[in-house]
Amino acid sequence: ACSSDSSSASAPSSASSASADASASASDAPSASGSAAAPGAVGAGCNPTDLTTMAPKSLLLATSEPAFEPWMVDNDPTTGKGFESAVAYAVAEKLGYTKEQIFWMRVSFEAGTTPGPKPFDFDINQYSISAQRAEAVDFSSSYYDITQAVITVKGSSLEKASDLASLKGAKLGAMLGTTSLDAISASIDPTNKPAVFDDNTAGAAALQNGQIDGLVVDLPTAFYMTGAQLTDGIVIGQLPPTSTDTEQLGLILQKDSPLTKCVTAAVDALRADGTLASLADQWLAGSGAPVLK
Amino acid sequence: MSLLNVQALRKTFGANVILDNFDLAVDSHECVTLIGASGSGKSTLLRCINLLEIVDDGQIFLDGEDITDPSVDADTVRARVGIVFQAFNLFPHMSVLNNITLAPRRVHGVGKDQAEHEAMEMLDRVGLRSKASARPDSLSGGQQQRVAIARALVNKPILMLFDEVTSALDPELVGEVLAMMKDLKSDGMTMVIATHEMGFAQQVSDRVVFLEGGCVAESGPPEQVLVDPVDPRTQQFLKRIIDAGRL
Amino acid sequence: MSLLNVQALRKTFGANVILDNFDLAVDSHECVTLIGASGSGKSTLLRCINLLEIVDDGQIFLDGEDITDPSVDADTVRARVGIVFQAFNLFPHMSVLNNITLAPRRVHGVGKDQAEHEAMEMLDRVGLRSKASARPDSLSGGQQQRVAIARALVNKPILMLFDEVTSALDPELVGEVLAMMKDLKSDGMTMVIATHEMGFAQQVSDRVVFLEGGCVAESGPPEQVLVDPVDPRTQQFLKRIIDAGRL
Amino acid sequence: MSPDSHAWSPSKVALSRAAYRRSRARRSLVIAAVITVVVATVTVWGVLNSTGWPRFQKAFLNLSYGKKVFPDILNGLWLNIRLMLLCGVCIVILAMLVALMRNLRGPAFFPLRALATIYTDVFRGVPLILVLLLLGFGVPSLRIDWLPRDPLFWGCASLILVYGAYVSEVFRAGIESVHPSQRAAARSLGLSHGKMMRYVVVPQAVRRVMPPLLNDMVALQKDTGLLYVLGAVAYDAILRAKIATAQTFNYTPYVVAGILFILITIPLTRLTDFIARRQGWVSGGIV
Amino acid sequence: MSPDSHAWSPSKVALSRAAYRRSRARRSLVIAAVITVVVATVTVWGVLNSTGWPRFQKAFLNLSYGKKVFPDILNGLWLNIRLMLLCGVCIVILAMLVALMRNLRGPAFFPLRALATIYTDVFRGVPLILVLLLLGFGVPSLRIDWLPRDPLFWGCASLILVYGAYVSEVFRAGIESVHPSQRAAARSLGLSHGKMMRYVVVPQAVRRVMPPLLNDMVALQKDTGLLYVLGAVAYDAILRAKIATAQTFNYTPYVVAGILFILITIPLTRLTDFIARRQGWVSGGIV
Ligand SMILES: Nc1ncnc2c1ncn2[C@@H]1O[C@H](COP(=O)(O)OP(=O)(O)OP(=O)(O)O)[C@@H](O)[C@H]1O
Ligand SMILES: Nc1ncnc2c1ncn2[C@@H]1O[C@H](COP(=O)(O)OP(=O)(O)OP(=O)(O)O)[C@@H](O)[C@H]1O
Ligand SMILES: [Mg+2]
Ligand SMILES: [Mg+2]
Repeated sequence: ACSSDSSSASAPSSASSASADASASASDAPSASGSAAAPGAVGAGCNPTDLTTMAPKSLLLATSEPAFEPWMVDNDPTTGKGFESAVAYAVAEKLGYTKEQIFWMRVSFEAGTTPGPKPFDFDINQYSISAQRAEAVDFSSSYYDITQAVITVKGSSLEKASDLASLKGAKLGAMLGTTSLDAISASIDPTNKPAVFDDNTAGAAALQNGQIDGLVVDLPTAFYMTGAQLTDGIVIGQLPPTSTDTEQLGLILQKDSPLTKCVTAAVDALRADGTLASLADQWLAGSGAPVLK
Repeated sequence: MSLLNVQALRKTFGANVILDNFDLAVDSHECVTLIGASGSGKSTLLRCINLLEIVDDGQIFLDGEDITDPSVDADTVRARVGIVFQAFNLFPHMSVLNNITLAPRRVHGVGKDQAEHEAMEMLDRVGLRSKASARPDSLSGGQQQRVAIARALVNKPILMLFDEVTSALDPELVGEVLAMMKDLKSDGMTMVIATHEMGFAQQVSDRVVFLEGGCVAESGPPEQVLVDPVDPRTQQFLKRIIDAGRL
Repeated sequence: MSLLNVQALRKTFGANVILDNFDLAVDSHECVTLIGASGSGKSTLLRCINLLEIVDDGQIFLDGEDITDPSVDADTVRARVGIVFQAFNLFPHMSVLNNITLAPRRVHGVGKDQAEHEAMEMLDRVGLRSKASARPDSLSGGQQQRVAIARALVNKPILMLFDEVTSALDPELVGEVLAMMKDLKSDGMTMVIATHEMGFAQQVSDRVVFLEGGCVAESGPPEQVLVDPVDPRTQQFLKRIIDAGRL
Repeated sequence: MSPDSHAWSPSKVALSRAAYRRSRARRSLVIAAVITVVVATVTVWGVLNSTGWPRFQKAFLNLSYGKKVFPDILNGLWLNIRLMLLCGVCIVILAMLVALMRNLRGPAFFPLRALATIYTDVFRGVPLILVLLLLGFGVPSLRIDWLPRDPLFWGCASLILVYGAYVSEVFRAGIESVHPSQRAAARSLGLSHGKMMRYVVVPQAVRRVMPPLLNDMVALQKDTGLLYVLGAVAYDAILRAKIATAQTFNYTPYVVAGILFILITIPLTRLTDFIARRQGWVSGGIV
Repeated sequence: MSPDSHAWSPSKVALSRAAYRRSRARRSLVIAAVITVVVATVTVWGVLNSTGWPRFQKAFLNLSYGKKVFPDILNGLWLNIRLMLLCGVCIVILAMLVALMRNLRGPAFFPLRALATIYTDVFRGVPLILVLLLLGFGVPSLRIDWLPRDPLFWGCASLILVYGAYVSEVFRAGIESVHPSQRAAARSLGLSHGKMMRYVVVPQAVRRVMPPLLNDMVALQKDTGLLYVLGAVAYDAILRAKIATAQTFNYTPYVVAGILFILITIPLTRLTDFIARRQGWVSGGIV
């Protein structure tokens, strides 16, 4: 049999770095620390003593490897920097956990989506909520409403594009496993089939090389990529919502997890007290892109 | 009682009937030579006796035991019957010495030292002591066949089958092998030899058997079969051989 | 002028000197037989003449041309020199017919029909017309060697090398092959034959050459070399052969 | 040999031997059948009664969802097959050339041998993904005008280069397994080195390495989908399964793709087995 | 044979032949060198002067970044190697068992042969990713208590099952390439089927299929990183390169990983070549 060696992110080492970094991040994320409430603030049974987590009185959170900005800064979820890292800490603190009780592990996209027992308490990795997906996993309520956007670079045929019609004949790309791919067919219905990438790094390379004309990503990523990653990147605009519902991001938990109720309550509480909005303002740059018609 | 008794043997390859109602009895200590045209089934008969082919019909008794009975342990039978093939069948990935010690060590459980000691003695007898550590592919044809003979003999079988063992040997070594086989005979070895060497057959064998049409056309002492054959097919066969200057 | 002229040939395998200062001249229409102990270098000499080995020193002239000159086109030389090997070297993935027609079609550019026609005639001569479409592996040893001879002869070479071609043949067919080679000789074919068949050597060859210690120990007409040898080593070699009942 | 017309009816002893052999075969079949049934029953029972079965079934064996995605995935499989054929032909040609280069003898051919060796070492050594990235993103990023930019082109080129290195090793093994006496026999007939290779050595070599060769073709067929990494619009069966699964978190599409892959692999396997056997050794008896 | 002490000095003609051959070899070396230099110069010049070169260099050949990530990737490579060794041993054992099962003769062994054939067909046919998902996620989702849940365990099991199918075909090809007369010779000495296989057939078979076997081991070494899909987070060289690249959008880490993979593949290749050659045919002359 195969010996276990690096089967999971080693908890002790991430624990030490988590505590060190978390104390630093407390001052960077005032909203998170400000929202820290008394244990069990979100309802009965929702406190570290009553919750059945992977390990007693601690919370094991998961995200992808690597994690991308602006969702996590520097591929390090333990800092509280980046929107999802901050949200995760806020949710945990809402449930009454201290930073020292929070541990991180890395899992693949697939590991978040399978029906089996999950080795983590919840996974935060820009998973969009849908009824079909909810048959396999539990979602918390939404921590962010997201829209899709089209980006390009200077010199591309889409440089001056300003409406959906001008995108129709373009070569577009999107990342596998995101709703960006669905958004392309729903809103644009292009004549060329869209290119599919494993991650947005590859999409960016193809865009920069002129192998595709435009890349569809979620809006926060669009701003991040055009700002930090692409040379001469341009956000063309947001795509209109694909259906009547807006697209929402949720935390993923094991199907029928006993934690779901409490986590949802915590997210609801964070939304209600404005924490989510202020974290979004802090980490996710400008939402002011035109909606394409 | 005969050591080897082949009764009403039939062997076919597809529609090709090679042996048909074939009978042969070989007594202990007897040396029988099989002669016959190319394709007459000499090799096939020897392979049947060594259980390398499944016979279609008939029986083969070795030491009174019906070895064609499917419940018989073929490996035990084969360990008691040595065979040397027409084509060289040395194991190319082993040294000459290991070729010879393989069966003693792995079948008969002889220790490494003793097996190698015996193998070296056997190599002495075939004049190849110096090639003990050589690879078979680096030997000349004659040398290879001598190793194959040594490998079979070291197994101390109760019956030895030789399938044209001298055909690739240079004449000066045929004498050595002949002497070795005569030794074997006086030790009480029973032998069945397929050969085209009529001189050899004449000198070493107690009986010559002429195969034709899938069964025995003529059988008798070499003086009779080779010199004064009764069957017209034997006469014709021998005439061609004498024409070829081989007798 | 000699058709084949081997001068001061030297051939080694590593530290093993096989041929050393070896001289041999073969005239047109002459048939020379090489005899000698196993490992004396008969096969090696034939391989050198057919340019299958690079010689260390000395020269080989074929029809006046130095074929050891590295600027000579080896394929043209080989197409004019036929060789039949000691071990069966038929191509196992081709039918017997394709084995024989390969060289005429691919080297000499003969058309398919004519090549097959000639091949069938050649198969007639070796008595294997019925095996034309058989796979070599399904032939008996003798049958395989006869196909190999047919394959070499169909190439119409100016010099034929035979490396113990009869050692695997059954005696009744040796006569046929002998007759075929006599035919070839009267057609003017020049032949060099390595053999252990002294009777064969006596009947077919104009000259017998005895190899020993890497060079020619004795050379002369078969009546002299085989019956009344001068060199003591030849005498000893022949004595052993006579003891073995082969002469 | 006796005339074929000679009527033969098996003797009693032959009949009893045949009966014994049949009974042994039957016994082993029965034992195997019993073991299979028992193991299968226990496994199936255990699985069906496990707590997770309903969810497993829903996630991996969702029949109605499988039916829904089936046409789409079949469509993707057609792309796998076309790409495999296209790349496969190029790979076999390239690999054979490289293997032949490595097989050249004599100092005069040292540069060619060295070239072939370096090629094999490099492209067998590096991960496919690196070749894909370097050729698919790296080369177009040089912006050399006359070079194609199409990711499909560079993706296929990467597959051909990488698989070519693997397959060339397979061919080399085959070529070296042909006994030197075959080469000597061919050359002695006057065949040039090239003709010897073409008519004598390569046909025997290829036949011997059929199974590992098929291995590489089967693997290739599944790897053709990787072209999407470059953003090539290659919606092969696996990518389609991946997309469908990502939408629904239901893994049935993968299972559908897997079954389809098995279904096209099996006839390929049987065919190459048949070819290899037809041209292989005549059976050497029963051992 | 003449005594070795016999002094031999090459004749004039031998010397001139040797000189001619040397000059031919030298000429071909010179031609090759010139062609190489010209092609290399033109290529390098073309690349260096392409508009995209500075960007290419920065993105793929960033020396200082390469140096920075080198220790991390080397560390990951160590995981690849350990996983390859661990799985490799299991794969070779499993594959050999399957190949031996497929090689059994006679109707009595039909069930075993069938089992082995089905195994090969299925696991060679399906994409590795499906096996990984089914075993790594599917089996644990059944919640059968006594089965391990460790994703690393199931990941290795998947690799072993899939590669085992490929390698068993490689072994089978090797076993079938051994001439039946070798089997006859071994059995006639009284060796049982098993001993024949062990001492005579398998050693010759393995030697002949060394290159395709090494192919699979090299491929395995690069595929061990796929365990990542299961969330086993095997931080192998490729995943580390991917992480580093995602952070900086610089592909140099992939190049570093590629070079490291080549560096460990080359000695492996030379070693197996050496083994295969040492036990192979004695060279049959110059053809
Ligand atoms: N495995 C096989 N499959 C089909 N036919 C075979 C097989 N083995 C042998 N034969 C055929 O059986 C016949 C007898 O062959 P066998 O080798 O027994 O003859 P032989 O008397 O030994 O001939 P030789 O003197 O040439 O060695 C031949 O016609 C041969 O073609
Ligand atoms: N490729 C090779 N490498 C090393 N040694 C070889 C090679 N080929 C032949 N030899 C050796 O050269 C010597 C001469 O071999 P050769 O085959 O020429 O002898 P021969 O006279 O034909 O013998 P035989 O009568 O047994 O066929 C032998 O000792 C043999 O071991
Ligand atoms: Mg025979
Ligand atoms: Mg010889």
